[in-house]
Amino acid sequence: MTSLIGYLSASKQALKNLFSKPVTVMFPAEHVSLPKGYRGTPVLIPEKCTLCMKCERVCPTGAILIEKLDKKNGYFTIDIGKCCYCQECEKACNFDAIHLIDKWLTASDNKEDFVTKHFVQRNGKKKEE
Amino acid sequence: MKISMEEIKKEVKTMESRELSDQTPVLRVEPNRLLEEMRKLYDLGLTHLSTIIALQVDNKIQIDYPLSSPLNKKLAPAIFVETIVSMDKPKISTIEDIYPSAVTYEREVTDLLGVEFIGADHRDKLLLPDDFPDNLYPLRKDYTGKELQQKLDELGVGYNPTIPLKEEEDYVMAVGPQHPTHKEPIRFKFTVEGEDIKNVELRLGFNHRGIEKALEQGTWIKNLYLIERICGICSSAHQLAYVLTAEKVDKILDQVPDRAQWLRVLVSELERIHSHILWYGVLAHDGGYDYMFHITWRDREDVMDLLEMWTGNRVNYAMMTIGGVRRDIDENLRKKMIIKLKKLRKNISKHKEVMEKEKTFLARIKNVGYLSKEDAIRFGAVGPTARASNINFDLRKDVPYAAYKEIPFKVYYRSEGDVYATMAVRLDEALESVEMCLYVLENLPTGDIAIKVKTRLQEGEAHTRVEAPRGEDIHYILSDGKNAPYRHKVRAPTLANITSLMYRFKNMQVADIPMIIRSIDPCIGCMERVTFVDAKTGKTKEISGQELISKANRRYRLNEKIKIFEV
Amino acid sequence: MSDQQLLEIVKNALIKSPWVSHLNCGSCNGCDIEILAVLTPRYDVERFGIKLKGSPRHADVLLCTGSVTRSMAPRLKRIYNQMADPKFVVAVGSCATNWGVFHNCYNTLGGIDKVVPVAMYIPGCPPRPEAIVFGVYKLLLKLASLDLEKQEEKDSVSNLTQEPIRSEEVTT
Amino acid sequence: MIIEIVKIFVFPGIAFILFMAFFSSWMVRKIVARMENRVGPPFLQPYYDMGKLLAKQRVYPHESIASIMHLMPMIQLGVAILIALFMPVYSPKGILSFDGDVYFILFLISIHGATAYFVGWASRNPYTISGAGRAVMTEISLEIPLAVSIASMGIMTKSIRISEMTEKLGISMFPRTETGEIVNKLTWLYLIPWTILIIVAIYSAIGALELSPFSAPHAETEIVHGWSTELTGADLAMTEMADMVNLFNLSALITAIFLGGPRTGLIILNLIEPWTYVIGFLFFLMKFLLVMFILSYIYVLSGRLRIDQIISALWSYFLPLSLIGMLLVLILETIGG
Repeated sequence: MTSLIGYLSASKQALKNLFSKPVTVMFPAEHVSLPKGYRGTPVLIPEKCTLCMKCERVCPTGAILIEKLDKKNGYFTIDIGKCCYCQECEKACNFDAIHLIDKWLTASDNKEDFVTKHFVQRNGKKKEE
Repeated sequence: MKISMEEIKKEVKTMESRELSDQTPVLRVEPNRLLEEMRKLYDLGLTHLSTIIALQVDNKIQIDYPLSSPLNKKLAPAIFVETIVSMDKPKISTIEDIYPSAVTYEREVTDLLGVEFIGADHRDKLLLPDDFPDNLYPLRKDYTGKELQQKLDELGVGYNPTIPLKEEEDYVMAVGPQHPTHKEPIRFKFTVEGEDIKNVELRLGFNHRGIEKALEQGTWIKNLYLIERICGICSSAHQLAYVLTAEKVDKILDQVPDRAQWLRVLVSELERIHSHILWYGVLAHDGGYDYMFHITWRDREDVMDLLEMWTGNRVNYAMMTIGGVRRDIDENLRKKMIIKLKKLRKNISKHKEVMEKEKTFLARIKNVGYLSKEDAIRFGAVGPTARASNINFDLRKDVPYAAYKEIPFKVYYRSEGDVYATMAVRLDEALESVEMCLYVLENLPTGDIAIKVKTRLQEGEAHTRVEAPRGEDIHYILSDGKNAPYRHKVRAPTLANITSLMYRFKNMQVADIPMIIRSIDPCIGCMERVTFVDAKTGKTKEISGQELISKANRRYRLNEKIKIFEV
Repeated sequence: MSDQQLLEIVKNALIKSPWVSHLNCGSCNGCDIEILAVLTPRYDVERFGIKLKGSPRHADVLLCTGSVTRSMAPRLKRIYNQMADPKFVVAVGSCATNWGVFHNCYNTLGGIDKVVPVAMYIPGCPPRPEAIVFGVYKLLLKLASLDLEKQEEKDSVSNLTQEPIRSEEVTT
Repeated sequence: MIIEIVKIFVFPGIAFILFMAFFSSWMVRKIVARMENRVGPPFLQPYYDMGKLLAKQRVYPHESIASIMHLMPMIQLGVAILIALFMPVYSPKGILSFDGDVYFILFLISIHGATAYFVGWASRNPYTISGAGRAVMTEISLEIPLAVSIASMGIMTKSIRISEMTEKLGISMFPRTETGEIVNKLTWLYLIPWTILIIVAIYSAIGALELSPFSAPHAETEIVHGWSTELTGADLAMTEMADMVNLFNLSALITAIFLGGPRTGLIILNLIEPWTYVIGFLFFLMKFLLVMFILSYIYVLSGRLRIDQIISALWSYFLPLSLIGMLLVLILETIGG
């Protein structure tokens, strides 16, 4: 009564909502569709990598770490617990070796789960640790 | 009456005058004449002090005061007043009597570079933690960021500080750093009597990370993403200001393709829409009107979807890059965007209708937190806060950047000056932004979206002022030709508005606190990106009775019993 | 009813009704607005019984964002101490997990786990609201799979035998 | 004897009251959620919440008075359940009933405000103290309009006993001759004061429940959680449960006094005894849900008023309104009686 006009303008919508289906997406039961080009988890394709260090230099967070054993071999580490998902590494890579895929449900109780370490051998076979 | 730039230059006695890379005039004055010249400039109409930029050049400290006028359109582009002081025991007279908003900026400079301001009476820490060591000034070039970090870790700053268990005085209500009104850490200390607010004190620095120092370690590309994370809500405004400044420094601004400039406008306006909807949704939540909070945030998801579809992330868009933008819009996406924006326009009109009518809610926001036009100018309010106090000033219109010159839009301003006016201005602006986005999408020029830029920029300095959702956002860059800036200064809109905020609590009640704090749309993340150091550990300062009285008188006269930044 | 059965009930009730409180320890607001967004109609976490509480005294889960600044570190510790057992901390966002983009900033300490023990990390910059929901959901799954026969896991669920305590900490 | 015990402890006694309390709490949350276009909590949510809270550790802050903080929530719950025992659920008579029980209930409702004050005071926290002050101020302001509106209904039905007020509602205003003709020609005019009084009563009930627009004592964005900020574990569970039971109480009170409770009204059914009770219970439930819906409707569509606005609204708006209602009743009684 104190705000009858105000009530009327909002109450129409409220009553409509009451008898209509909620807009809630029933995650996790319902599938959530991601748009094309979503910047998700960065993933390395070790066969293509040439250990050129370009992505490590460009990474703003230090999520990419390359340890070179010698000229041809090395370890390539990605820590998504540090990553800021800026896609600079994908842009910098001349060999299409690193991609941001649409994987995004990555929560874990162990920080080590976020670290993926690849053994990279230029022109060689892939070996994963 | 309306004076032009040339006449101003004649009026001021300068040592020398030069220009920045972006043709901004710099008037260098002698340190002991600063106060006099500033007063003259204020009287000539340069009433707005954007920030104070201080930096170490060799063994001297250079201090710049960018001045502009919100009322005289001829003087809307900024003019720099510069002065240089020596490094050991740097001293300069304070200008807080002329520009009250300078208090925060001066304290920032004191914390970060150790410049003493003669005549200012409160010089405790503003941004740095209480246990930060004395005589350590982060922005001086003595240490790099990493070295400073190691040194602070050795000293154990932040590990074992002392916080008082309880306020010693009675009737003190602390809001923050953890409080449901404000999700971000900031601390207001309210002295209350029953429900009335008698006094308010503010402590900043809980969100101070030291980004400005870190920027000096990055590269021009890495810095893009650190700048973006100054604030998650106005990320693209900061990025836009940064890339525009960098392009000015590198003198490639006119080579940037048109399409890139238009897309920059599009992402800025989409961000403004989401930020404004977020703001009035949270305002409704603060007023206990949760229904509107849910409805507005439901409709906000539409604009978030648009941004996600285009940029690939919901919050940090990473769209800007030096020389253009990173992602193009294809025909399919353009059509989708137009459909969604039209739906959004309808929804925002519905919000406007409800929020401007609901009486219980209006009772909470009308005549609350009044700020007059004179005060808004005096305290340097910016953005929607100033426009709610009857100041017709919008950087997009008055100092156009990116493609704003080519896009028609209207600037909304209101005369009420209360929280209701800030809400009404933002509602109108959100609607106007939807119109602007539609115009951009329908008239998008064709062409490239970016040009190639070298990893090192030229030497030079420049500044840019950008209308972020919260108001004027100023970035200043000095480049020495290396792959990182020599000095990068950021002043976010909230720091400009916080001075006027303290005066809005006068004669208000405890229940009004959330609404008034909300009225300037505070963004603490933005505000505290800077680096500050100074700590008085164990030292007690003795003040004689006479001094105390004169100080008290001065505070009474200047601030009308409301203390600012007394921690 | 035995102690074991009672604990089982408590565990189930806790899983169905986790009340969360939120603390910004120096983040960029990105994660904070996404945490607020999970309450709103599109995501609506109330269907899991999750409620956002202002007072840390009422909360079971503390959602922390941001790399801890030197000023916030003692406050974070204090707010953690104010909470009643059983309590869990969730680090939301990359900078809360492992310092992230602020690793060069001198006034930050690093991830949340440098100050208080963390039960779940949610990387992302910022994580999508669904990812936050999923993180909390995964924490609950972890609780549900706890084996109450083991003493240390039993302790993490409940302190039923414990006397009420008097906290030295007061709410800020 | 056994029937009495069953009545007190099972139906319509404590077990039923707690069920209804949890149910109404869930109802309000669900209606609010659906109006906001959300899904809302599952049906068993209040049980989970309470189960969890009861098991949580209790923490008492530095310098607080633990005994008061522990005792007062229990008193709140006890008082709330005591009020609930007076509510007529299936027959016009509640479990407890005596002359003047309406005023006894009003007294018990005001105890809630007093206990809230003590909890806030004992917590020694600026938020709780502020919340406690607001709780008491709201309580005092709403008590009088509520009392006046209930008293007017008492005048209308010429009774001070809930069961009689329920039974006589309408009947005393529509006195009929033996042939069934209505004696008093003014009876339909009673609807005017009745409308005014029920509006006042509903708003007062919202105030007593600390819901919007009168939710200042619990204002989350201003004073965290009002007077219950520092409560933990079982203490918090007790206050929350007391709030839930009070939600049932006030809706049931309005149902009983203004809407005739379990009375079936104009429908005249000649049924054997247990069936009149079943039908009565169903009618009670329907009216109860209607009141609940109105409460949550007002709650969801209004913002939170400031405490001074609450006081001025209640004293200068709802109190005169209730007095006008009372005056109209008295005039009608004088002319028509």
